Amino acid sequence: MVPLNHYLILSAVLFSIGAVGVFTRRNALIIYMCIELMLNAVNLTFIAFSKFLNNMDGHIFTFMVMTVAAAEAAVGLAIIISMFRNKETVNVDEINLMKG
Amino acid sequence: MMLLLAAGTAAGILVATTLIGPKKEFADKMEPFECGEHPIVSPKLRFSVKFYLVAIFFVIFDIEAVFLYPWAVIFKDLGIFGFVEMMIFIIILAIGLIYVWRRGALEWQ
Amino acid sequence: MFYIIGGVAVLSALIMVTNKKPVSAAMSLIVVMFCLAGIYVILDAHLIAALQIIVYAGAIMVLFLFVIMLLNIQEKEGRVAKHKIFFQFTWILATGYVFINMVKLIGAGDLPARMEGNIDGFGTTRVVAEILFTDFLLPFEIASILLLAAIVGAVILAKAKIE
Amino acid sequence: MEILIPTIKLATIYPEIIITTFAILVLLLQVFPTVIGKDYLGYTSLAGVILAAIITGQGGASGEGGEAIYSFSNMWVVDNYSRFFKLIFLLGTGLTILISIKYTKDEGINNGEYYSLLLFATAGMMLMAGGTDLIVIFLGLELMSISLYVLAGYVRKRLISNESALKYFLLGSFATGFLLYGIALLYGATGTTSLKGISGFISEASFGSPILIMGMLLLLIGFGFKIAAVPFHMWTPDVYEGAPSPITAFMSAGPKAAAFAAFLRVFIEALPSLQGIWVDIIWVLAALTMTIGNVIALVQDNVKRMLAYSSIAHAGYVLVAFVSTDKLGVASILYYMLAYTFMNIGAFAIVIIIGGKGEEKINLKDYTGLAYRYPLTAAAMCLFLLSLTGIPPTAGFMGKLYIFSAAIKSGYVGLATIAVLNSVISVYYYMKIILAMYMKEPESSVQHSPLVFTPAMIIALGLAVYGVLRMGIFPSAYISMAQQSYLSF
Repeated sequence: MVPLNHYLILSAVLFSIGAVGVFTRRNALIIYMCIELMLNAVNLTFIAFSKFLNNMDGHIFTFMVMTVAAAEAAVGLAIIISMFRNKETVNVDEINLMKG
Repeated sequence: MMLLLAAGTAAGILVATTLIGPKKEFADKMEPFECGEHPIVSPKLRFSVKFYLVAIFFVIFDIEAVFLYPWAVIFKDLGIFGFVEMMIFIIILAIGLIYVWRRGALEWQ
Repeated sequence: MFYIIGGVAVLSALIMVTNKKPVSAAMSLIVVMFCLAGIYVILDAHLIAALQIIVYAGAIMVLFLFVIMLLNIQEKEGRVAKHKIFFQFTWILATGYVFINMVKLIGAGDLPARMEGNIDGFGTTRVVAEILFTDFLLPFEIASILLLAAIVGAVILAKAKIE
Repeated sequence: MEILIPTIKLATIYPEIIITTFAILVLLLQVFPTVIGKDYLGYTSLAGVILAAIITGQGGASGEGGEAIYSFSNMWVVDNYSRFFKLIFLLGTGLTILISIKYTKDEGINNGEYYSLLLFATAGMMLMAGGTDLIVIFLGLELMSISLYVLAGYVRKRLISNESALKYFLLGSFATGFLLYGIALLYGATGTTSLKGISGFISEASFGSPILIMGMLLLLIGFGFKIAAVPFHMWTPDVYEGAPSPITAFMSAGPKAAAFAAFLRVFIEALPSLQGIWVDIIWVLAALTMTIGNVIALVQDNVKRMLAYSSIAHAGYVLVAFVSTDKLGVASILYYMLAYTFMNIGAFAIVIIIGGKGEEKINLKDYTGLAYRYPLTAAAMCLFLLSLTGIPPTAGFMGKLYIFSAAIKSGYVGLATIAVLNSVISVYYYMKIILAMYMKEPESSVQHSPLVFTPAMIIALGLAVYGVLRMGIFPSAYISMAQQSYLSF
């Protein structure tokens, strides 16, 4: 049986990859993909704990996290679309009219 | 064990072809194939937003369906309480559907 | 078995972050999703594994590919201005370092007492359903309102003309 | 096997049900051509807010005894604490609706979805305030944030509105990622997600295992993003400036209070025994937030951006009260939040009036000589700014006094002095506006279009002015209400 720690390490690594990705990438879409990756890493932590704590709350929480991620994806991509409609770029660098 | 073997051979062959196979990448060869003529329009054509809107509705109502799966499993034991609970869920999302439909987001022409 | 899948997941996550073309980044994210579904099966979370594939790999990634296609993004990652590279490089180091020892910390932590006994049918839908529709009634209804708000929001922002 | 059906006390969530039904009602009215014209949608949503406020005010299920009533398998509570916060949210939303009725007509975004999303955001906030389980708090937070992402980017043709929505979305969901990871680790360490369960587990178990501390830190980061404490405040100025003004007013009052409500409840109810750790962190956060918020505000000339930084500074002041986790501290936070809602939304109302169509006139120079042309508006703006600084007769002064006394009583004299110093700094940049209004002559070069006052706007301003003065001059009623509403569990 693989001890719990390994699952936690895997999810922490995925989470860190996602977080680093959010800071280094400039394409808004890929930034959101990295955030989606982070949410998946959190789901993995929930399921790992739920298995080792032997109670089912973890599954319910993952259920809810998935619906939230889907709703957020729908809204977020709609924002990116409306952004693209005005200005033909998705790069976060070029989107800084309001520096100050 | 069998799985490893199968995966191994498949990967092996793949790697072999990429390594050994002749690779000449000159412009014509890399263009998307259009029966010999040079492609006129770039294949990545832009398509309008309504395709995207339908994708969103698919995602949202897919989640609704996902909530129905566990409900169907224990429908009998829940009795009236479970039924009312799910009806509230369905009605709220039906309102979403009515809104979208009346708002004209579903037109296709 | 877990180590293989875990390794593939980490690898494809790395590919996704460092990848130039958005489409292949989305593809590698889908690979990550499938690996995670595999891990959930190892953890006997069958319902969640099936869900992960249906919801994440199925719906959300389709949305991503749609948007990538829609926006027809060709431009490559432009070369970053000089000082920006330095700034980003230190940034990567900083967050990488913070998270690595986070990983160590989490890995080392002692674990709460493991409650004995295994609920029969640990990950099956029936057990999940029982809890979901009885104890967790309030989150269930809030989820429906959340989806309604998401639909309204998406329509307003994405629809071509709003009178 | 039979499944036990939990007893549901529906009465406990009447206010939320009302707000949601009104949101849906406004949505359907927008879509179906009905007798109510399009421009009355604002008033229907206002009716919903008032009705919900009455129900919350009169105690709903918890009766006058004020003791907490748990329901929904103890995930939901109706106690004085949550009722007080709900009144603050409803007040904020009501004022925002009043302000935005004229604004939405000018900007051409006068469709029902605007109001229904506003009501969805309020429902999300109320869920955050009343939830005693991490799941309910998380879902409420998400419902609120999603509605706000869309509202921030509502004026589609204006590029900065889009840009602020994108920034708010990216950083908001990034913060949610951290918050979730914190919740996951807390769940792992203690086995439950209910706040009571967590505190029970920690008190008897050995002192925090590394997972618990890590989870708490991540939770702190997630909430830090939401209340725009300094290390995580980068998104605030851009989003506040880009979003339409009524939404900025709403964002600076409602969601900030909701984030504080959940932040307070989680840290005081669930993690009391880890106090040693998080009190010092919050001490640092408070000091940083106040100083940086005030200092940057000094250099701003765009009034909206200045108010954004001042709202960061005010988050710092509330963190000062957070440090003293005793009864007085919590009561002072409640009081300050109510005062803050009044004065902040009032100030933004004036910014909207002067901003005019398309919101181009929001720089300092547009306020020059306002007193000569519109003495009443200038006086109201002056009152709000004085209250934001904390000058005696206003609610802001009482709020700050209350917070500083709570901080000093629990021994954080150092922090209180920093806070007082910051108030002095803030005097300067608020005075800049007042001076511009009163001292400088209106330059003829800048053409001033006549300011339009709609009845709704006048009611909003009147309410805000009344609130600021009422809480400033005879605050006893509100203080006792706040005192009674400390976390009674």
